[in-house]
Amino acid sequence: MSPVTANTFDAPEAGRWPLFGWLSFAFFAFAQVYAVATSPADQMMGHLQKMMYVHVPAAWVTFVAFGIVLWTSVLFLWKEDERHDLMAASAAEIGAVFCGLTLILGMIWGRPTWGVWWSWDARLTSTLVLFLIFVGYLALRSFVEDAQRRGQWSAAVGILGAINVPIVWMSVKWWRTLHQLQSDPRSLSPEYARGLVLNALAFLFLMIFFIRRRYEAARYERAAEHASQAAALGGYNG
Amino acid sequence: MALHDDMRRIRAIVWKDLTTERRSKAGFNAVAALGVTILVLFGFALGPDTKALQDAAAGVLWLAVLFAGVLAFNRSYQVELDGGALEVLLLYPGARWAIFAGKLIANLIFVLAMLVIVVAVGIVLFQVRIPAQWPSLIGIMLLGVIGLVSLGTFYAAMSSRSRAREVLLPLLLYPMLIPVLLASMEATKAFLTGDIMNAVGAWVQMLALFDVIFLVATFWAFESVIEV
Amino acid sequence: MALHDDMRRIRAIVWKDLTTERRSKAGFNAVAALGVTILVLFGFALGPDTKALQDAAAGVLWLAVLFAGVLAFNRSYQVELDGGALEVLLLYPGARWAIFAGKLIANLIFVLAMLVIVVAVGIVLFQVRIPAQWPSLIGIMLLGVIGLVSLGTFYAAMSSRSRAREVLLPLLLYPMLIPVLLASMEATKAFLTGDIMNAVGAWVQMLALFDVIFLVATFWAFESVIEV
Amino acid sequence: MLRGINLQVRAGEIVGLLGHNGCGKSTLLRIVATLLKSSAGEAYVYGANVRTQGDDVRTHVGFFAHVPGLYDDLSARENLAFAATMLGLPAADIDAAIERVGLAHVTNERVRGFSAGMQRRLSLARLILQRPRLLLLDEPYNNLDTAGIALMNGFIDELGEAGGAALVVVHDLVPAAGVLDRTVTIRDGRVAAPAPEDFTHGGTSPEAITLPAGAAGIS
Amino acid sequence: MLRGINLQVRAGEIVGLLGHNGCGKSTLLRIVATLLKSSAGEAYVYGANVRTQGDDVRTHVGFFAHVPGLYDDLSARENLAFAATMLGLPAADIDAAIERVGLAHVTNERVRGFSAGMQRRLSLARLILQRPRLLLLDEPYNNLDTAGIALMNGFIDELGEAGGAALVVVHDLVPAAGVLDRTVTIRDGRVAAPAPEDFTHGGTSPEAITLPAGAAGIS
Ligand code: HEM
Ligand SMILES: Nc1ncnc2c1ncn2[C@@H]1O[C@H](COP(=O)(O)OP(=O)(O)OP(=O)(O)O)[C@@H](O)[C@H]1O
Ligand SMILES: Nc1ncnc2c1ncn2[C@@H]1O[C@H](COP(=O)(O)OP(=O)(O)OP(=O)(O)O)[C@@H](O)[C@H]1O
Ligand SMILES: [Mg+2]
Ligand SMILES: [Mg+2]
Repeated sequence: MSPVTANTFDAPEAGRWPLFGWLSFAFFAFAQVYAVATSPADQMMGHLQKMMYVHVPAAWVTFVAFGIVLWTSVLFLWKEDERHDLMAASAAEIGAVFCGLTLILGMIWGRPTWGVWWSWDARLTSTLVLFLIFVGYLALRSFVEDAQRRGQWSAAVGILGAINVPIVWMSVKWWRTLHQLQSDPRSLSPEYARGLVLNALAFLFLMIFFIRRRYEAARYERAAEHASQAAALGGYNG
Repeated sequence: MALHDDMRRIRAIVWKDLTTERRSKAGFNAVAALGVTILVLFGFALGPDTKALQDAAAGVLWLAVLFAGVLAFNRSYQVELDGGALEVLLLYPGARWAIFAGKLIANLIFVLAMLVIVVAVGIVLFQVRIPAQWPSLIGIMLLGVIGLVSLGTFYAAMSSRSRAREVLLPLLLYPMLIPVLLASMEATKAFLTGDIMNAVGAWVQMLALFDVIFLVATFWAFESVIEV
Repeated sequence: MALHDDMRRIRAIVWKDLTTERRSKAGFNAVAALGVTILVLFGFALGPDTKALQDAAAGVLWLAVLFAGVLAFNRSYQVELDGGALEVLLLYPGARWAIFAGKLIANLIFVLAMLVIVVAVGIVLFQVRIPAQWPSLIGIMLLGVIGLVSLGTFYAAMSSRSRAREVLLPLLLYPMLIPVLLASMEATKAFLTGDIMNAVGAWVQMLALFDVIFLVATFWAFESVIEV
Repeated sequence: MLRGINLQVRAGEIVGLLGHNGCGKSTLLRIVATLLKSSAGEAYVYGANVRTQGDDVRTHVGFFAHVPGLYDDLSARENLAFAATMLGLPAADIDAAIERVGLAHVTNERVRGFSAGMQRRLSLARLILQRPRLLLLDEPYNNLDTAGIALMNGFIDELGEAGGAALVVVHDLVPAAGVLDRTVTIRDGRVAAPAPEDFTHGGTSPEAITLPAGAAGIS
Repeated sequence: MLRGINLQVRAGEIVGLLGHNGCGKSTLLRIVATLLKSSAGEAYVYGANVRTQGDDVRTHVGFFAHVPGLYDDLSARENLAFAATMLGLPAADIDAAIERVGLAHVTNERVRGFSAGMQRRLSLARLILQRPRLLLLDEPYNNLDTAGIALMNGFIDELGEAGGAALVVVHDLVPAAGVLDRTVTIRDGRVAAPAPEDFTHGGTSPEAITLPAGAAGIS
């Protein structure tokens, strides 16, 4: 709760979003069933290969979410409209969740296929670092009370973080490739493509839905902050 | 003052510390995340080849806990300092050791919770094989943490008064902690590498001994440290 | 405002920061000593056998500098914060980037001085063989420190004004720094282990590139960070 | 810089402490409150030596410093609740105290967001809860608006009636005019105008503060 | 929590700002000083918009906050020297300023050891050095002894004569009585008693602060 806050806004209305949510869940279920049903057992991984339909989309969606963070952060610094800030925050949260999901699913996948939970492979490590960068972003947000500071600072951090992601990936790759490599995730063979694409879409819809819901919640939180501010208003009356 | 008064006071302080910790929302999560980040840094520093990492695991885990824990100690007095709350705290009647006890317990809870996370992640990242005798390993970690926290809480009380807290605390603490750290690292390593026969017992005894010494010494000395 | 005014301001800030650093008892010496202490801790953590230590040397040196340096960054704003000096500083007319430049330079001097000590001790502790091309090694360290300090000074501007600065700064800084750290570590290692052929050049280029990116980005972003 | 303070405050007496900036008023209060050790000389609070019997002294003293001494992340209510527990007082009176200092509308707000004066009011509420036998107030009127000043004076009077004593550092006598029984001025580290015995009312009541000649000597 | 402040201060005018604790006085000052951005409404200092033309505004404003804003590890002299450099002023006048606020005897002492009032005096010295065209004083008399108050008033008057303007937050009008041309009271985030034009002297001189209706609207 800060002494200065952006224009008090109407709390947002859910509108058709709940419906959208149900649809995307349904589509997700369908895509999973379809993919699992159609894809033949992989000759190397057997049915472990099915993990791809959750792991890979999660990873891709992560990138999309953090892309949104970058975009909305830039918008916020430019237009100084608080809603962009809240959108960035929501995207960052959901992105972090999907990033964590990617890590966990990947590790669950890696255990049987590589025999280890983790290897310091370029992609794995850079994903972990990406995750940490945005954990930092979220920590910053929760450590700063003043709405204006929170907005400007996290925007700066979000942008720098996003810029840094490709660099991290590159550097880690170099770091890795200067030493012996371990078995990399197998590049994709066509008969799995359809299922993967469908699931990627499903994850995308889910992400959009989650971000939207988180965004509405964030708007309500801010509205509440305004309210408590109004309560604090004027300090001692009488 | 009667003992149960002190108990009530200790509870109040523990509650207060943990609440402020929780309130400053990401307080714990941030420290834990930092512990993990430090683990990753070590991973990069010690190069990608698995063998080296596995050998270093025991030491690295303890260092990560140490570096992250130090921050927690400072924070627990930071709360008192801004706004001169410490003076008020000192002016409450009753024994001062209660203040120390309260902060000690709060920090203990905090660091243990963090340790769990860091160790869990560490086991994965450094591909540690969990030994059959993991229960006794937990015992060792408990002993290590007690030593760490008792000294840490004590020195934090000292350094908190000076500016440049962040520098002073580790500077005082790390050298003093070396016996505890060494014992914990060696004992842990012995367990992880599986060759128990070699003198784990000795390390553990040493650890327990130091814990007792540190606890007694800090409780005794706290009064005079916090006094002025 | 004319440029030379800004220059004058920058000089003033550098002088002020370094003076307060020097005055405050637990200033430079403490931080340097801490760097050394951390080296020692690593020594214990990585066990006694020389080979392991030598391999880890490059990485460990940079980590020690990093962990000690982080403290310096927060301190450089801490000075501004107690007693609300920062607001006064912000109220002085003239461009704000001058403030950043001043602090950046001050921190640069500080960390470089510390680096010299830490490296000197590290070479002894970890029995590093000084390579024939040590001049270019110095160049690499310079590049590494520039990246470290620019990002550190920038993030400290935020973390120091949030609650829990000790936790927030490293949490933000470490992951972002990984490219710089990796490049510095690898380049240094290549020199120390003597196998220059493999891609030192690449690492150095990468290092220089990041320095430029980070410097530009931080100078650009500082205004919007400090103004609120 | 305190050379030799010679000062008695009797129970029931409200004494104003004057002196130019930096003459040692805050320091004197901190010594009496056992927060500083004086380098030489003794000081007694209700007969308890501040140097050797700190615990007894602290049971009597209520200190109101330049800074509010609150926990920013706790709510107004929680701050008082903590104080009550530490003082061994029932939690019952908390709301009354908050009500009285006019912060009822922010009882559950974090202190972090309070304005300067609101924080001062909250630490006043803590004193109201504690009802100490000896009040040490360091420029208590800072940041307080007129209503706040009235609150402060009301509380001081109340304690005075109840037989408590108070030592109040002030620069400007106007707000304090109503409550002070007498004033003492520190000049060059000495009590410039030690009030004549007869001036003090309740001459028979026990001495709240005793600083024999040469007491609290902080060269 | 400031709803809509409508307030003009003319050059040469010394205006007192009143209001109960937490009504937003400090916040208002910080907005005018460009230290806070107001969410809605505009504010102008000598015609410069505090939101968009911060640099111009800062060349006019001298701000005296709740806290002294000094470097504890620098001496009184060094603190002023730094300020002078940052302000682009000659170092010549420093000693005079220190002399004037009566800190000559501690010129080379670290500020850390200063008492509350001594620190306030030093930041007053900084203002004396700066001689801003617009003074924003937040409870300037806190911690100051009578001599210090006289210093403060003298300086304010001086600036007023020189055609500067001042906005002074006070709770107690007594010390400020001599200097204020008029007062403005904030109630429920609005200016309760906007002074009639004729009241203000120098009706023709340029406006030092302009807050059009609805300005500094901080819901
Ligand atoms: C913690 C462990 C893992 C992490 C953090 C991780 C991370 C990622 C990321 C970020 C991507 C998307 C990047 C891209 O598409 O280029 C990805 C793609 C992929 N991952 Fe993983 N992964 C992990 C483990 C695994 C394992 C164990 C396998 C299978 C053995 C695997 C197979 C794949 C495949 C097949 C792709 C898609 C390939 C492509 O499109 O380039 N991953 N992973
Ligand atoms: N840092 C902050 N965070 C959140 N809210 C704040 C902050 N500072 C002030 N406020 C709110 O702004 C309101 C006004 O604060 P401000 O300090 O301007 O009051 P004030 O008029 O200066 O009171 P006082 O006379 O006690 O100084 C208060 O009600 C407070 O709740
Ligand atoms: N922390 C400190 N370290 C060193 N000297 C100090 C410290 N605090 C105060 N002093 C010295 O003690 C003297 C008295 O300080 P004190 O704060 O008691 O003055 P005071 O009477 O409270 O002044 P004020 O009315 O401005 O509050 C000052 O001259 C100062 O130099
Ligand atoms: Mg004082
Ligand atoms: Mg105020």
